[in-house]
Amino acid sequence: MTTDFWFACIGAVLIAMALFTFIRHTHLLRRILAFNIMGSGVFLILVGLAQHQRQTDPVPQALVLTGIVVAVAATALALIIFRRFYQLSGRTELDEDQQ
Amino acid sequence: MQFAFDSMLGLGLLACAAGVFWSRDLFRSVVMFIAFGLLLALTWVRLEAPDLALAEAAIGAGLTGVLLLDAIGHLRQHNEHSPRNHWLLPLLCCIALALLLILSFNARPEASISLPQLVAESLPESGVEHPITAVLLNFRSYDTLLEIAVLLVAAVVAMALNDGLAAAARTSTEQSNRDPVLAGFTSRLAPVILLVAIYVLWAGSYMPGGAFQGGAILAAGLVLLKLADFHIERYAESLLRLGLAFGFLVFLAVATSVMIGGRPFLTYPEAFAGQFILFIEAVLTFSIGLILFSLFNQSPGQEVPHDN
Amino acid sequence: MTAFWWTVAALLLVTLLAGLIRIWRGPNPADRMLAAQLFGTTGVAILLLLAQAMQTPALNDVALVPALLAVVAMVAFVRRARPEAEEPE
Amino acid sequence: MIYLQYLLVGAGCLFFIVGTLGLLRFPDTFTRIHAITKADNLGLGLLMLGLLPSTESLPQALKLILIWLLVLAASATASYLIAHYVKAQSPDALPHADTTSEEQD
Repeated sequence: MTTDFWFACIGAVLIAMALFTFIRHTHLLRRILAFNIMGSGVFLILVGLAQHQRQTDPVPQALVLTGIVVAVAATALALIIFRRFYQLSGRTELDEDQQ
Repeated sequence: MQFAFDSMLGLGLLACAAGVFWSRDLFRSVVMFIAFGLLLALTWVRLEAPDLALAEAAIGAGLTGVLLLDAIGHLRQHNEHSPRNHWLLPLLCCIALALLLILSFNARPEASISLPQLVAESLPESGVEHPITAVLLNFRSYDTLLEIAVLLVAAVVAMALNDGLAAAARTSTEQSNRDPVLAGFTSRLAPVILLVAIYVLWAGSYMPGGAFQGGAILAAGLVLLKLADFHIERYAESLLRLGLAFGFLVFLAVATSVMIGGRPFLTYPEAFAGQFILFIEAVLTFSIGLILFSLFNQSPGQEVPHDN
Repeated sequence: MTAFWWTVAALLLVTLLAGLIRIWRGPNPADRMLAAQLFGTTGVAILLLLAQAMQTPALNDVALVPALLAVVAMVAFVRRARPEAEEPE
Repeated sequence: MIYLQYLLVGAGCLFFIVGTLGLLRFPDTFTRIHAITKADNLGLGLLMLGLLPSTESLPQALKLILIWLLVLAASATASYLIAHYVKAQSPDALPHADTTSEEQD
């Protein structure tokens, strides 16, 4: 078990945990958090798996670097939309999620 | 000892994620998420990706955490309603997904071409010495061009969602109570942050660093200034708005202007590739910093949310 | 020498992860943010040690960033976080 | 020289452990602020001193010192801010210290 492979496995578990939270919880802020961690899991798999059994690989690293910056922009936008939604409706969950 | 370090780091990541997911108090989730970001930066170091560690540290400490804390500061209550009742089927599916992913790691086919080798071979032609910068701004510069476009779109959407509200909020906090210690500290730290951002940008051509990391650090510096009640955007609003699109436009202009010389889109003349890349990176750093800052600055609900 | 750096880094990681307990237990938001502050400082220390242990001086640059920006999250908390409303709904 | 390095880094590590212990064991927020700002900054300083002889060049060494100074300044400000925040949240949190801390406000 190399370092790269170990962290790729951690990434897989993170994705599964985040997906579970995403399905189970309806609070939008928690969903944004879960989505972020899911993204981190994907990044870990991308870099870890590509470097497994080989030397460091600049191509997935560059891809993930773009991914990290896009992810923070997406998070910021999601938070802005969430806060506007909260401001207008006073709710933190979507309509179809209310029981 | 290396092994112990890695195992603890991995388990720490999982523990933080579990804390984010299963705490009822959302504020606790957010702080756990900040801790998760720092552990992730350490993980990138262990995966020998210092570029990613730089970006993660800058974004995690300076931006994501701030955005989340700002958002949660405007929620009336931090506790969540009870989650959904049906959980068994999703749980089983997610466990199956994790197992499937890990099993598939071993079954994947060997790649027929070795990308690291290709990059290493063509590195001398790229004009920079650091392979990741070469990939981002020369070999795969399409990705970077489109990425800055995505960021620009995000900033424009944020502005469209918030037109007028930010201005109203700004006048309402006109007589803000500026903390003297914080203001003094910020006014001394801000030049250092700017210097480090430029250093990271400059270092990108021969060692870990570059436009994204520099831009993230710059954005964090602007956010700090804003939090300490230095209203920079009031003095130079039109300039800031122009700066948002500047990176994308300059990149596009450079990319198309090489076509006049008969070259394909987005290929630089080899002799000047280094200068071209540094120029584009400098503009990108500036633009990325401004875009990320404006995504923070445009957040609605600076004033107290509705009362109905 | 390298083994020593690794040992110290692992020890520091243990203290870092122990800080998670304080984030979890709280009891009030300020305590949680304090623990996050501890993460910043200890993280810088671990990065410096890893720079020695892995023989990559570039990691010192990585350590520079959390040292520079650790305070930003704290400022955001102090300036923007409001206490929870008294009655829930 | 190497033994000195061992000693300094070991002592630094010890301070980090003590700081975390303080964070976990101290009874209230104000005492916890002491634990992390004092112990951890001293720990980082010792660690940095221990690492200095191993750096390759003068700029690297200066960078280490810069990092320490930055952390010192940031911790000082952060502890001030959080103490102020906690005091504003619960003015009666410091029953015995009211007379002394009033002057600073």
